Amino acid sequence: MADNDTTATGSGVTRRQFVTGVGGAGVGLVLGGLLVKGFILPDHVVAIPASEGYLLVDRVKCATCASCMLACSVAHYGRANPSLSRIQVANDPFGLFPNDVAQNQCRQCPYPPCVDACPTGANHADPETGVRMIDPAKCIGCERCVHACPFTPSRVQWNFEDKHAQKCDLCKDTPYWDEEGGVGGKQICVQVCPHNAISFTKDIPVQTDAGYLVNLRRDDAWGSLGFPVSDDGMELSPQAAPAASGH
Amino acid sequence: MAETLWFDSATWLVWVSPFLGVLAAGLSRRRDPVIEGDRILRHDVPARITHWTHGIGTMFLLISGIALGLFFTPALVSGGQGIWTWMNVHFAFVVVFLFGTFYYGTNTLLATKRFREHLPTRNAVDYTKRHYGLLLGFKKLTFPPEAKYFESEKMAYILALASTVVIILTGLLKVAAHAVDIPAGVMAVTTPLHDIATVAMLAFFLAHVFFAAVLPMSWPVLLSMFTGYVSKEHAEHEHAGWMAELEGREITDSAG
Amino acid sequence: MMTTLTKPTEEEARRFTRAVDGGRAFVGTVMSPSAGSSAARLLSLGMVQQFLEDRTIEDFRAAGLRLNIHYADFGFLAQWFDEVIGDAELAGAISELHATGEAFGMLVPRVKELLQERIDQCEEVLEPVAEAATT
Amino acid sequence: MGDGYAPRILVVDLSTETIETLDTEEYKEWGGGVGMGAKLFWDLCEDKTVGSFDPGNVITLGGGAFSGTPVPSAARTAVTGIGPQGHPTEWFTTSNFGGRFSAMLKYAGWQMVAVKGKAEKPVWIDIRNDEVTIRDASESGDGLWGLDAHETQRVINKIHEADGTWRSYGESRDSGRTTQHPAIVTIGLAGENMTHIASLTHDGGAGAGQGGFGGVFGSKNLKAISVIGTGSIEVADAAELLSARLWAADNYGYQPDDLKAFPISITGMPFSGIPSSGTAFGTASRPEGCMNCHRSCHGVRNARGLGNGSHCYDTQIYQTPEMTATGKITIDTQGRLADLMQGYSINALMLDTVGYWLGQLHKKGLVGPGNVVDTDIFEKYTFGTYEWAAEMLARMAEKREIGALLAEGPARAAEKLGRLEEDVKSGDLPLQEWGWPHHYDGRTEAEWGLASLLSSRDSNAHDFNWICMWTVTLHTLYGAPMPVDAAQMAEIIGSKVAPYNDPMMINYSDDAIYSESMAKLVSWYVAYYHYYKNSMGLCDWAYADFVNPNTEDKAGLTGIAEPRYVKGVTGREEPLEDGIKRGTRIWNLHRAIFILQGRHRDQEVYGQYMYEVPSLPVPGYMLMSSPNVLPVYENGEWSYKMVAGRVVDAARLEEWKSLYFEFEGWDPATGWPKRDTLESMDMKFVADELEKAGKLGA
Repeated sequence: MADNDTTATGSGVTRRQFVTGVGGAGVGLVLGGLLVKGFILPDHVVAIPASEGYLLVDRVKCATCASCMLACSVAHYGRANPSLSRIQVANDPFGLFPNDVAQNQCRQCPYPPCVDACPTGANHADPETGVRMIDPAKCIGCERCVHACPFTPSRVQWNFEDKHAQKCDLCKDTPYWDEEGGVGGKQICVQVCPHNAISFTKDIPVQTDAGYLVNLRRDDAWGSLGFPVSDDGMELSPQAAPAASGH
Repeated sequence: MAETLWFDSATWLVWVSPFLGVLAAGLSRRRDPVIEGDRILRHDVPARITHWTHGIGTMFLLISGIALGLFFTPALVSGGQGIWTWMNVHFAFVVVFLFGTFYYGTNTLLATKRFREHLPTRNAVDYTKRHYGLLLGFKKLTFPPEAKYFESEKMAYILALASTVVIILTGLLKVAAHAVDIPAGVMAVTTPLHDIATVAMLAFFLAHVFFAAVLPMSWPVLLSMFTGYVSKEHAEHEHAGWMAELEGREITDSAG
Repeated sequence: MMTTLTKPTEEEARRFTRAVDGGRAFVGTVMSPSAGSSAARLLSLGMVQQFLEDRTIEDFRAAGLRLNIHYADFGFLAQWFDEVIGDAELAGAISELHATGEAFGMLVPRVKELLQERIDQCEEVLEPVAEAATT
Repeated sequence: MGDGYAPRILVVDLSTETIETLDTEEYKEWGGGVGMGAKLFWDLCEDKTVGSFDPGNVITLGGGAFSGTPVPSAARTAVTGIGPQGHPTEWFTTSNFGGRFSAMLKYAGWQMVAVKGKAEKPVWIDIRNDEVTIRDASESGDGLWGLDAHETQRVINKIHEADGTWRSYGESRDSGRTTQHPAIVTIGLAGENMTHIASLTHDGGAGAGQGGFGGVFGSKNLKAISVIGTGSIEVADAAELLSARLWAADNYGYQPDDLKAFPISITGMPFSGIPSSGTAFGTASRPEGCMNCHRSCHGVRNARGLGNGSHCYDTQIYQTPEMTATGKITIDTQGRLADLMQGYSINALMLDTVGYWLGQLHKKGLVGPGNVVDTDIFEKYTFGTYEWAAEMLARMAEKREIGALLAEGPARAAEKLGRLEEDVKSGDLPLQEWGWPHHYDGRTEAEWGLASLLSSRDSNAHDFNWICMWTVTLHTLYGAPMPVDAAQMAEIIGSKVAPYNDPMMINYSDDAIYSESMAKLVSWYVAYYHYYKNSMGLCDWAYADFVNPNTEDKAGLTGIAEPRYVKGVTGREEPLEDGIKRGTRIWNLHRAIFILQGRHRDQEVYGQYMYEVPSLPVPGYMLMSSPNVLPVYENGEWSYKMVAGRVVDAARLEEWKSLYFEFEGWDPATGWPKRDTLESMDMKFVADELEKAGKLGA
């Protein structure tokens, strides 16, 4: 018998008995807890509060200049990179007006699949403003939120340089921009757009393209340029990422 | 099941696994090394189980962890399915690793002697110099009377121990983050720590595999990790100190 | 503007509306912000009338950089009508406008009107002749 | 800390099909664009006297520190190399185009790309971040050779599977991803066939026309360079940069939704200029901006084939013939021709120039089958119609019939016909300098002409042109109140042209254009566009901004904005006069290259018509004229005056050249820089090289 640990502790229990007890109790506790959670407690439903802010875009007015994209990445990271922008303007250089452009902004969905998909709470609704945003420190890089976004291209991006998911936070967290952002503040894309083709609203838009794609052309200014101020007669296809016109 | 993450759906396994390890230790009966004719029992069954569950767990955790690595390498896997698969691999071996490691840890608690024999002694520097100096061809050196574990192994053990502790603590925090809201500031420290510990672990792991499995001189010991036994002849040559101990005599150092 | 030009004879009408050869063309200037200036060779009364565009500064603002100025020096234009086309009366009328010293853009509609009037007169004179020729 | 630069410079040797990289650090002092380009050319082109189509020619493309950052209106890509358009010598020259290329190149990690040598068979360069592949462009490969410039880009887009959704470049989760299309610069038939009139085409309607670099691509068997980048450009002071961007747009730009805030007159106003019209040629169109530009001067039409993306001279290449023939200008003709021209990659000025010239010769009875100009195009098609122009473009691109001659460029074509001297003298073929077609008028806008004459191309920088000429002329012709009077304009501009700060610099009077104030103006003008625009990346359509209708004192942002951008992007404190010094240094390097190519002051004379034909219309004359009204200081006061009608005084021009050469520290006898001058600019290496060639200024 090689086991030399038979020393009784003060209470008369050997160390071996003690660890056996701890192990057994631990297993029991975890399994028991699982049972309780699975069968006795009701499924917990977490209501995610609505975002208090939204971006609206007018892709007829968009100049496709990508100013919003560069400003977005610079404001958040101090680096210019369209790939790190949370708004993605995709245009087909050989497309035809007005369906050559898509301004792919995050919609701050009322039932956000990206938040649901996050296993660690990194992708969450801001407790103060409801803005769906990502805490990079909590992100484990599983990309579930990136894939959960129902829109194409995904409004949640994998930031492959800093290794975390990212999405529009309405500029709540812009360490490289002096202005106050977020719901009560400014958004760099709205500020920088030369055509005012992006706007911010606190009202929940209608949950279709029509709610998020709006007409931001004011008659007096844009009409004087001979620009179509009404969408009537314009054959606007549903907002989709334009392909390279390969025909 | 494209997006199923076991870390998420089967988190409980991570919690139960250490306790299983503890429980197993409590239920195990250990045997000390003993000379049986021309062979010596070096590793009893629990030792072999803990070694391989811990070791294989570590290997796959390193592979999957490095593939997924957040901070120290570009991820080797592509996005989406690739990540989920590797995360699940990581999960599976977390369970294996934790079982093995806690099994071992508890064993050690139960027999502190086993722990002590892993710790370097004041001979560490001298023995290691002689041991590897000789291997490198410095003929005038004499082989030191190493104990059950070489002094060099013992030093590496400290590194392994430290990195394992950090990896487990940070890893458990990372798992906990799947269930409870852990402050971002904590996670901002946790994840890089986990990664740094991984680098240390990797260094140990590679060195260990090299010295314990690649070098031909270590093959008898490697074999003993499967069979439990080494030949007496081998022990006398490589582990003179250990033999002396097993035979109950004074350790004699030819250089001393 | 009231009619100021005398009705031409059939022979005059033909002369006034004819196209001259390239060497005797009136040279108008197209001023483009991006392309710089280039010359437009105008061979006839009708072409001059078409070339001149009634624009305001507002039009240029709205068009951005894409709208060009179609410029003709009215002093030279008068000279051209007189010496090349042989329409001294029209030349005189243009000279008179030019002499007011008003800005080019202000004069364009009035010169165009004048030219149109001459074109209409000539057509009026030549139409019955043309009809007679075809019947 | 970043400084706005991409880390490496890509050198592709097509002869050996090898890739080499240089460290951008070594070249940063040149800003980028034509500065870095000239230095790269200096370093990489072994024999600078070779012809443009020689494999030894080196062509560079790229932007500057500003490119691809939020600096407003900084999307240009500069091209340098020996260009086939120059006449009689194919000078080292520059060209540039807008769009996305220089930005994308930087996102891929490359500040510039230089191409040397000649591929054995047609190739294209596919740059995907740091992965650079020389791919087969021929039938056996990707089949790009023979395609028009637009189709080429569509095929490459397909190869990249660019569809506006996320796609990855690499296998790893952390490989770069993008939704953007690759930025492609390519050539059509005119380039492939090595004409002297070929442009480089990018996207729908961006292109580098002047210089003829399309033919250089063709001579290297290079069909296209495509680049996709997913990396970041780190700037030094992001907050300052964003703040400068918003400050500039809010205070100096147009206010997109407030008509009242639109400038009184935009045409002459650089930074504040409003977007292109929403109805180009009567069809709805999108005002489209280059990468990160606030100006939006391109246009995307709602029907294919109508010059999508074209916006500039390219939509006006045939206006006067159409006007003359039909009395109107239509999108059907102009838009379709713009597309054709971009597709063939033909320099926009060429159809215009050649059309006018042939039209003149035709009237003189010199054109027809078997005639001096041996062609049947006037027999088969009517000049002024779409068909005539489309056929002419095809013949030039394919070097077919008369096209073979015209593809040499108007100067060489006229020379071959023995008509160069006569037709330039009469103005039938108005080539102002170096075989470059007349653009803006050096007789009136002296700095434009002089800078062109002393460099190797039409200077094409509208700084003073927009304000001093366009704004003033437009307001004069249309009787609108001037935004500023002449004295105010002189004061504002004087305050902005550091280090000279001399209001007299914009005195365009008959005498002043031969004075030292004009030497200062030319020197400042050249330095500004060589550095801030063509090297750092600012667009000529927005800078320099001297007079701005949106400010109380009507002073524009130039002088304040540039240093802010430099600070924000590079972190460097660099007041405007220091930037001007950098520009002068680049200018000296360019000058040295011309000199190695054989330049001497004696060659620096205008086309003869500039000395003989007054710049005002006189019946019977062709004049390339316009009623230019400019600021003058005469009899002790400033006024706006129509200065049209004057010719260049040859003797005074020569005196002025001497004065200018002295001003720049060049030898007045030759126009060659002196050692002292070069060494004071830390360009001993240039002085040594010039001395070796026996061409150092005495």
